Amino acid sequence: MAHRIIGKPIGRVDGIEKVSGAACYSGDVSVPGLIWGKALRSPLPHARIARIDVTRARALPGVLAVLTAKDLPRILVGRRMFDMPLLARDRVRFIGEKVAVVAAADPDVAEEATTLIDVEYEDLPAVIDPEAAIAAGSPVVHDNPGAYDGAPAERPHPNVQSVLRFKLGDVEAGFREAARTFEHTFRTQLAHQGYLEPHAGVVTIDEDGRVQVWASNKMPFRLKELLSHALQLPQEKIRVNLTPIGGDFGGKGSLMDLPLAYHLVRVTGRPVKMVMRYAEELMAGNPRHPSVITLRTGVSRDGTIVARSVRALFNSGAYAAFKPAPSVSLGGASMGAGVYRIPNLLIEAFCVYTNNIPCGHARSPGEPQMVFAEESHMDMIAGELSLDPAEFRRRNLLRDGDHLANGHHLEHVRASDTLEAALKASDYSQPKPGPWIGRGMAMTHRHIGVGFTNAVVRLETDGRVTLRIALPDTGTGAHLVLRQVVAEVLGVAVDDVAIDLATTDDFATDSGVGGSRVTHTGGRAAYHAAEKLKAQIQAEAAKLGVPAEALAEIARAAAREGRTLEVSHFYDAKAHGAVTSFTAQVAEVAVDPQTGQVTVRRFTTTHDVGTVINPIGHQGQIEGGLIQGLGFALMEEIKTEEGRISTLSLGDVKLPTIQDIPPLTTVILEDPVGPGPFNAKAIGEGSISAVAPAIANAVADACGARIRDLPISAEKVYFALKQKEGRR
Amino acid sequence: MTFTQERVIPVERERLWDFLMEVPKVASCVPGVEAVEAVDESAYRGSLRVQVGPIRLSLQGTVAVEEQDRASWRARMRAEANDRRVGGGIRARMSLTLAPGEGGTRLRVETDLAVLGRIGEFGQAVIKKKADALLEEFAHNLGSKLHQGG
Amino acid sequence: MNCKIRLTVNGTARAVEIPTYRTLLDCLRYDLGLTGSKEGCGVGVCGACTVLLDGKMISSCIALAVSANGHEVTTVEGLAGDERLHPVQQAFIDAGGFQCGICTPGQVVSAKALLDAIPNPTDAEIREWMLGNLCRCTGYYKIIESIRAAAERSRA
Amino acid sequence: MNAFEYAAPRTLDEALAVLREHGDEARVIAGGTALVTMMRQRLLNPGHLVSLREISGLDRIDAANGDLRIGALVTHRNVETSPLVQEWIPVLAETFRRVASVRVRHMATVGGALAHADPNQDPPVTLIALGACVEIRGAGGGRALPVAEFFRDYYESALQPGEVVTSVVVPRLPAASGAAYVKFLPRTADDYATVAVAATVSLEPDGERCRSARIALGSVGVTPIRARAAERLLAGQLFGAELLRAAGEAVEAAVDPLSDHRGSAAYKREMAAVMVGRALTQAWDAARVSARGTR
Repeated sequence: MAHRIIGKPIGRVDGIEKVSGAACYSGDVSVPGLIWGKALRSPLPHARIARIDVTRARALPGVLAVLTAKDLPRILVGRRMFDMPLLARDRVRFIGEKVAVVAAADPDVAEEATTLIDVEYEDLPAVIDPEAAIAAGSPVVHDNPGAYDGAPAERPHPNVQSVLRFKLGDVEAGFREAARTFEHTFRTQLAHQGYLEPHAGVVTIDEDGRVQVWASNKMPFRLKELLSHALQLPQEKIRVNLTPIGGDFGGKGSLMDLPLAYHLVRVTGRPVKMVMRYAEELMAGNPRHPSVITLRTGVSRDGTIVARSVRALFNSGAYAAFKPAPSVSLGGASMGAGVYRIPNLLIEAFCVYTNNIPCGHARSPGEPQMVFAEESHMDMIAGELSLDPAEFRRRNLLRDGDHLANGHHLEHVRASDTLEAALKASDYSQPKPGPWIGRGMAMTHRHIGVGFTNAVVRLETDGRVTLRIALPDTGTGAHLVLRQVVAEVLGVAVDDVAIDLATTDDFATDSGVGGSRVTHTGGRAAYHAAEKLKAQIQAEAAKLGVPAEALAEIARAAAREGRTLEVSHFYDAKAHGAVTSFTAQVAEVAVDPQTGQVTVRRFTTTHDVGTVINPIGHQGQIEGGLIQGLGFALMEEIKTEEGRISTLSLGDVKLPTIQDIPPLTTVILEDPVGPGPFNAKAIGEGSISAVAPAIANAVADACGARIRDLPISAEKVYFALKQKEGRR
Repeated sequence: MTFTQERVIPVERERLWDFLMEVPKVASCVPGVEAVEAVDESAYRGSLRVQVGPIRLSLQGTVAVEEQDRASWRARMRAEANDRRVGGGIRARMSLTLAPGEGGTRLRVETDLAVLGRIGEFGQAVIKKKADALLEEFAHNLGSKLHQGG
Repeated sequence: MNCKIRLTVNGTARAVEIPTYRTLLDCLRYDLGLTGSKEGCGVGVCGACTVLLDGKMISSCIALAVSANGHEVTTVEGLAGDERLHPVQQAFIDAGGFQCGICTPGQVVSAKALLDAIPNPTDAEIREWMLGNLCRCTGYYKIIESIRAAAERSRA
Repeated sequence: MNAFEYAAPRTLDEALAVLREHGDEARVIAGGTALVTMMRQRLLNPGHLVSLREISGLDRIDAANGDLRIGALVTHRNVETSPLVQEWIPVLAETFRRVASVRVRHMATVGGALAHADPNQDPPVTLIALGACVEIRGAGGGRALPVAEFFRDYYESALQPGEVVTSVVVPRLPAASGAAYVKFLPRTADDYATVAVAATVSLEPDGERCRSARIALGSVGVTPIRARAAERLLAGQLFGAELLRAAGEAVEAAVDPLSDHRGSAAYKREMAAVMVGRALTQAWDAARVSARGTR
């Protein structure tokens, strides 16, 4: 069906404040009397706090408050599992854990004061490696994790946070059927989400005694709940005000420093701002989990996968607090099954406590790790079977009626179309342009998120429309998408639909942003609200005997009777139709045999999507995720030495630059079967996960070096080549 | 980080041992050490000025002799020191052993060093190089001092 | 240890008393209330704090305000004319050259400086000039498109 | 940052006087890119900053009897874009062009880069290969030092307390010579080098045989180094794979890299040999072209 506005390449008219510098992020919020909070962090990975002396810090001119754990209630916080103190009490568990916090009018004075706090530590044995952490007799990071609120019951070792399992069929029986079995182990690195806005927040208590919060947090209502618990205040005493968020990529859903800011407000009576330095983000943010993943696959004579077992160890660091899923694990583990029909499957994922930085969610949590392992494994098996990697995949791709690892039954499966389109667009079967050049492919799929969102649509007396929502703008263009949906339904222009950003006072709840959810939940809420308003408008028009297009006239007529034409809709999607979105990607790389340096010569990404609402924003999501995947594949890594982060700036941890991006071909297979408005699906997490394995497979194709641990640095390729050729 | 360093000091083992067991004397051979005073018979307080890369550190701390085993020519020491201004410090466990070496006594120092806070930001490789340079100078000073019959 | 400095910010003379250790970025954001320029990495790498000092782009997060005493500063707030966005700003909107927007003030200030220096840049010149402005959202493709479009627009 | 006094004297003598007065407590600031970053990280906490920015005459690039004199306050961007540098010593312009980003090159100064003594920087490598001299002023007067002897240890230079870098003098290449700067960037385009090499090659009148060569490396130890042993191998030789291999081996023996996030010591050592081969190849080609031009 032809749309007027849906599918049209409308520019980012939602971002005029962003290009003009007027957009007010949480770090830009200013309220009269504002002061600054700065944290002192632990220099040791595991130690008992014997003594803290803050007298010299308190004495520094300009210092308004210094707080340690003994000044705070014994509250543990978290997003799902509540195991993290506001400030370390008795014991520190990672380098970078907060042990004290200072308030001063001048941020540099506050920072200076933190250096005047004397802390006496008694070292405790630290455990850094996740495999060592779950060995018998290893140091225990938490004495009794089972006692924490939200802690999963199953705990094979005190350092295990959670065990996540996916089962299909009978895996032992499956392996007995197999003609050959293959087992490979892979590792992925510690990596930051890379948002350029460090966590920032402003907290104040207004004249009515209510706590006002501005924070870089994408789930305002969940934040209000978590704050209510952390601050021991009823929810109605807290208001979260929405601000634009300077990059989320999964990382902006926690409390971070907000409870400390509140306690500083409480003791100083002044509004408090806390902004993390980027060095603090790198030592104490909530980065992507490093992983150790072993896959074992049984294959029949004709190259059909009959069984697979997967064991994933996620190094979760010192606290589970940053993981939001009820499983206290990473859903991406289910990608151990790849995009393949595997009758007998067992996936087990263990999140493990160590004395490292606590990890959290990052764009498609757990998937880039698991898809790297799984899709590299697929190519290695194809090689052993002397099958073309594409052909091996063809023989095992999911089809209609198949089940995912989580038991989800699938329809509209376009795995095969997506793969073939990628192969064609990338000239996969054409001769390679030269030596040391290789091509590699990888596939993945991503579900469409669920959740619940409120929307209020109001017809103004000037004939324009206001859409009231409480979804923060994380940059994806969701606000523009929602305006397009409302404009389409009501037959007005996008410019005639304005967003009125609500606060947590204005709705009962909302699941917020994340998990490839917003176009679906926000879009449907806006869509149904707009449909209701349209019906009202038509009724009013009939009453007045004017055409339904005479919006201003209709609104004014209602206004004269003291009525506003306003409707609301609460959309709650607990699940949706059995559709997912497939991705197939092909990398063409050149390897420099003298240095091992990998250059991506061209990259092809193919996506099976629903109705595209805004092609510019849709393509932007693909390109952004893809380059994050490229960084994860080739250069991004937070390095540690005995638990201490040794790369504490973006001069050392490198993110891809404008000179590091490859020529890109994008193929979109549009198939309007999604649960979103106008049958949209999701795109935000579709392009990141397959990049690393596509490149790893291309590197192996180019030079025979198989890199099993990310990132694929020139050095790893160089020494792999050297070993392979027995060079001395 | 753990590392082992060895130097031959051109004096006989007994003299070197007796000298090494007197912390203030030894300290006078460590470049940058200032104002060493005894806290008790086995522990001492002092300060060490050392430059690591661009930063001039003034480390205030203590050294404690944890074990003296003349029979096996082995001693263990523990040092802790902090620099307030820069915000960081070091924790070191050192094991010294003396063995006969060509032209003198072979001093073997095994160190388990933890570098805390901002000082660590330069990475272990740099710290290790600095430690090597320190021991080099220390051994040299030790040699000359003992020859003056210190 | 405070000091009085005079700056011309976006064409307006400003006098302010600040501690000597105040960075130019903090001075603009907190002493002068111009929060358009952002602090990202804080070490001069990411470019979110890019401003023009006497017409040349610099990292205001590692520049001391006192060192800018007597000089001219242009921030993102100074690009648009009254009622009209700068062509670079408009191009970033039309081509989708931003998403979250935190790096965008630095991007548009750098792009403006580029087009002032090279009105009709090649892609290679765009990539060299913009190397110091990191963006985590867009993957840069649409930033390059935006700058191309802005160049064409100002040619037209 | 901690509190400090800031002085911006108008003459070098005033600046030297302030430095003498405060000794260890004082630091010189020019572009400030490195200094302010370290102060923000609280690695440096000076009580006094002495700015050279208001001192006139330090920001010029002049011809000085056939050589180039580049003032301490000249920015990297100025060197990169100077027509005089581009015409006389193109490899120098190219080297400065490889530093970080245009924005940083607008701030960072030639004198600051030298005084900072970071072994991972680009300019010192090429300055050493070109046989440049650094000019220094102190209370006791002026002195000059080959850049090759200026760097003493990790972030430590030959500058004495109270001394200031005033300029660097760079000789032009003789006839029938070529030079190249090779920066190995296996991660991102804006990174510091994993290994950097600058090489100059001067040919005999036959336009083929090497008369003399200079090789300098960065990011291969606690200071940038000059690879004299490798240089000696090249004198009197004809270009060839075997010669490059020998030079590479001599370089591997000369470097003492630090393992870090840009590569292990072992990898940097082997890459030093590879990059020296590439730099010599480029320099030799350029020398041949220059030789043909002069004949």
